[in-house]
Amino acid sequence: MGFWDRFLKIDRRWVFLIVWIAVVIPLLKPLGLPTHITPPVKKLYDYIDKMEGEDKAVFLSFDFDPSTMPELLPMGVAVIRHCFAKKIPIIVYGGLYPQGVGMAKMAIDMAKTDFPDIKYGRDYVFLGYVPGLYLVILSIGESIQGTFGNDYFGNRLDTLPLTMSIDNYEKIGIVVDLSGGDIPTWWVAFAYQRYGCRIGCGTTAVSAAQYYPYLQTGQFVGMLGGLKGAAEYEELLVRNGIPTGRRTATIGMDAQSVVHLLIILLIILGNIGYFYVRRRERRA
Amino acid sequence: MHISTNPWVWIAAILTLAIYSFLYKDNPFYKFAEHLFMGLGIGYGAVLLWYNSIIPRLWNPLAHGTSPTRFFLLIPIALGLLSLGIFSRRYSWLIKYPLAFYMGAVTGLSVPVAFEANIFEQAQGTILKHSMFSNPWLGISNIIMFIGVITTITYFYFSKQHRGLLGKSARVGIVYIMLAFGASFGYTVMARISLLIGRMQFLLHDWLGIIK
Amino acid sequence: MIMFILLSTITVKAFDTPNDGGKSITIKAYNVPETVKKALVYRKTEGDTTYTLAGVMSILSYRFMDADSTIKNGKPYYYRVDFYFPDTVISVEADSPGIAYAQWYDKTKTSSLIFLIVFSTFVLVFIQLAKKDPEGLYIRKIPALDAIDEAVGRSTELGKPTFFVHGLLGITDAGTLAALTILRRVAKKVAEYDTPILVTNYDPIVMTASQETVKQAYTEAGRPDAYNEKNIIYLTYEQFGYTAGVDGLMVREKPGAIFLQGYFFAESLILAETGHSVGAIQIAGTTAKEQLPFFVAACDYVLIGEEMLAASSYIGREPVMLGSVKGSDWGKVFLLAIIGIGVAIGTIGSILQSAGNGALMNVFEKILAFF
Amino acid sequence: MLKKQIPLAITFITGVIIVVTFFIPHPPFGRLQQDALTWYSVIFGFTMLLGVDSLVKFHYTKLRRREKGWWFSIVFYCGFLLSFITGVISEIRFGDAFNINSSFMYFYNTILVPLQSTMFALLAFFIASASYRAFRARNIDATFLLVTAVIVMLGRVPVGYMLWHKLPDLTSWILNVLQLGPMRGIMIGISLGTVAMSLRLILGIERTYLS
Repeated sequence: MGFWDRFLKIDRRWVFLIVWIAVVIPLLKPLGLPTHITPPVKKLYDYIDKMEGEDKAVFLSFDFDPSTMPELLPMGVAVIRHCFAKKIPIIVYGGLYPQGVGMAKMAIDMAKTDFPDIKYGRDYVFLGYVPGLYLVILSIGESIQGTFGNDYFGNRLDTLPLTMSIDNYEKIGIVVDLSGGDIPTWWVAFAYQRYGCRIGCGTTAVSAAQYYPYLQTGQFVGMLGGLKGAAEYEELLVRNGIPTGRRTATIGMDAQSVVHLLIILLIILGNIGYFYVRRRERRA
Repeated sequence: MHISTNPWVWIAAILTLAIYSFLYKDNPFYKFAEHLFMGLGIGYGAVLLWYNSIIPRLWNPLAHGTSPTRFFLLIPIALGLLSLGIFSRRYSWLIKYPLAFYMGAVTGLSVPVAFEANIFEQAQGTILKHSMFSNPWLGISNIIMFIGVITTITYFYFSKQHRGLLGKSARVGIVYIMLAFGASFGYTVMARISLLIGRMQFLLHDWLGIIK
Repeated sequence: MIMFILLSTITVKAFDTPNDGGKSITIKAYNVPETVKKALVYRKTEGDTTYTLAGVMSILSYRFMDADSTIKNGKPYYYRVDFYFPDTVISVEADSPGIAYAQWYDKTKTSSLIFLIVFSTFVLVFIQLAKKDPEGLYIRKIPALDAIDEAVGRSTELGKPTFFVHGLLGITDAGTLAALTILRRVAKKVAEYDTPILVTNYDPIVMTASQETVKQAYTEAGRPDAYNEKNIIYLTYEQFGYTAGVDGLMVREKPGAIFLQGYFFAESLILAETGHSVGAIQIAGTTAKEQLPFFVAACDYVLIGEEMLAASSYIGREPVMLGSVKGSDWGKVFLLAIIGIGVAIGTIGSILQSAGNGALMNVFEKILAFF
Repeated sequence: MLKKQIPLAITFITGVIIVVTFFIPHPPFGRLQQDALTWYSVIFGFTMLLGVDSLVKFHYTKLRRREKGWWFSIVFYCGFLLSFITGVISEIRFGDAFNINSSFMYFYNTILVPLQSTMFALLAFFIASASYRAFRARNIDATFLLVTAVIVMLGRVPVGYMLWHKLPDLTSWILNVLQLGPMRGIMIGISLGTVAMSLRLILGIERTYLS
């Protein structure tokens, strides 16, 4: 039995091992492969960037749970860092479902380490969960104080400088919704179409395809699709001199590139082996 | 390196490793995680069903409702009770009643969905419109897609032998289907790798603290 | 002056929301300048002295549907809309009161009704024809269904059990029903060959239906005594818990044949790859189009979408069943014909339109609107 | 009669009523579809008992007979009781089992979530092993499958852009044109097949469930 015969019948656990190594090594030692910026990401970045100096806030909603965390959490961290660096007021919302609050907390903790002069209540506010699903989106149109009452830590919103001046969509420049499901369309239907508040979206690689029409119609300002979108946002931060800490998404993309190439290499080798063995058998 | 001191992180990490050990081969650790998972799953499912469905849809209307139509809810309760007949050998056939209701409901509910959401929307999107030819490349793309829809439908034409024109069309259809499946497959790889990256970051960062 | 112009141009109409069950009034504004920032809708009815806030009007569509719980059918409601401009607010009253009532027929669904009637006629006519002349019926080969006997046979030769894994959706899914038909065939073969079977379930109702199905199949095969209810098991009500359970069973029982039938989600590939690793011959079938590529890659045979739904006719080969398949095929011809006519009219229409005649284009628009 | 005709009649009547009410918004017909779904979930609540019963019995038998690996059934019971009891306690304490501070959600987040995500993440390995094994150019069809898969994989990562900067565009063209067409065809087929099956059910031709 020759090399190719053995290669074709390779125990699949070897494939598992190689995939595992291909993921872990870039995580331990980032490769720093270049990132190419795509228009949907650039548009979202520019829109938020232009809010610098205006007194409008970014409203960042965490509508995802741990299952899509690897893709969506880096987006949240990147957007929070962007706002912190440019002193754009930001309201971080734990999302319409209870599972999102933990995600939002994690993102804030990861983002704030590089910004010692950022002050809670003045530069950002963290809102927790209230029941109501899409009714919450409508209710924010009337009053944030009326909808939530208290922030995540139990402070009354009318005691925090930020929420004293920003109370509904009129003073919100953009709502960025991070979700792997169809919640971004709720924000479009209720916050954009009813109150005219602009919407940006961060979603998983799988869901991104279904949202392209929303970009074309302008219902989304911009979109971050999957880990790649998050990596592009991190890259834009770096290019503009904003500290990014550990660039989770960019490093993840290194791993992505390596594993994709690896799988393609396996497919090619598998085919070479297959044709080699077949030709030999035909001759015989 | 800062290994986590949080016992819950340790539990999560051990369970993660237990599941991964399955990739090597079946073993008691995987079996442990599997049985725990199934147990938690059924308990979670029962709680979920109870609070999202039985309480708001059955208990609240019956106990606190005022609408006279609420007593219609006694019919599904009766049907539900019939399904418990399966516990007795003699009356196990009673399950056929709730099943029959289900079948009726299937038909009734799936027909509108099939029309509204799928057939019409897909067919309307297929019809070539003037706006689809605003530039030559777009026009060619839309014709390629149009042929894809038509030939795929002919592949699902069952009551005639796939010979002649129908045969050729169905053949083109299966080629299209393969192209589409390849694309879907390749498209999904990234999302799946992301999941693994997420788990590895948990193990290496949250648990072992090897990476910052 | 500016205010006067605005006042004279904006009009507001209140009318019964069409095609609904009543208790709802639609308010629509016309000729609204784009500078408007916000529009609030106020409502009052007989006996009220002042208007109360009803809601916020979309400033994209300038429409608002008032479905407040207090609205009653047949009673007049008066509306006023306040339009907020950067420097001023303008109130416009609806020209007549809106009265809500319920409709007996939903006009937006006419196309569905027509298609349903045409399609049912095809199916019914071909079923009748099939009863009269059962000879002329044909159904094309579906290799995955032909492979059932082979798979169970091979499993028996190897002395291994056969697995039947249901998908995650309940019995309201057409794919699940088709899976039960396939299960019946598999169970009958299993009973004939006297080889063990294991059916795993995610949905308890599907489990009970599976028990009935397998029991019946054993009776048909003349071996009702061999039926064991314990072989149709329920695993758990959690997606990946189910996956973990099925995977565990696969590696421990090492089945010779695995049927993955029904509606699957992301777990499709986990199941199919594990099944492959234990050396089983795998026949998958699903109507989940997102998962088909994974089954095609990892399984030996796959029932693609509608092929699965045609399974009962293919397996049973009863004339009435085959007749219904023929009827449904004619439904496809009808649909393709509409698409074809639509494209033809659209093409000629756009040529004529550029020559100055828009009549045919209007027909085309009507065809598009039909869907 | 009781075992065959009446169930068939129930199916026929329910099916026809729900289809007809689809076209009638007037009360009480307009709400019937919604009601049918409510009924469905109520009956489902009862049949869930069948599922729990089946599982509990299954593991009880294993325990009683001291079958191989019987102690894993204890693990099963522990998991079941843990989530069920914390669910009930949380409901009593917070009025909502899904409250973020409840013990039920705590177990959900610390035990169930890692299990779910790890099981889900097995796909990364399986998608690699499946592509290695399945993407062989055995025949024309398999070659088409292989070629689009490889192009799309490459076009999705930054490396693809580095290799050929038009690759991401080609990838989105493949996804929006080559993929969308056949997927539409498949969807139309499934929908028509579903309607045909529904008609067979209403007419009592297809009666797997009644045997």
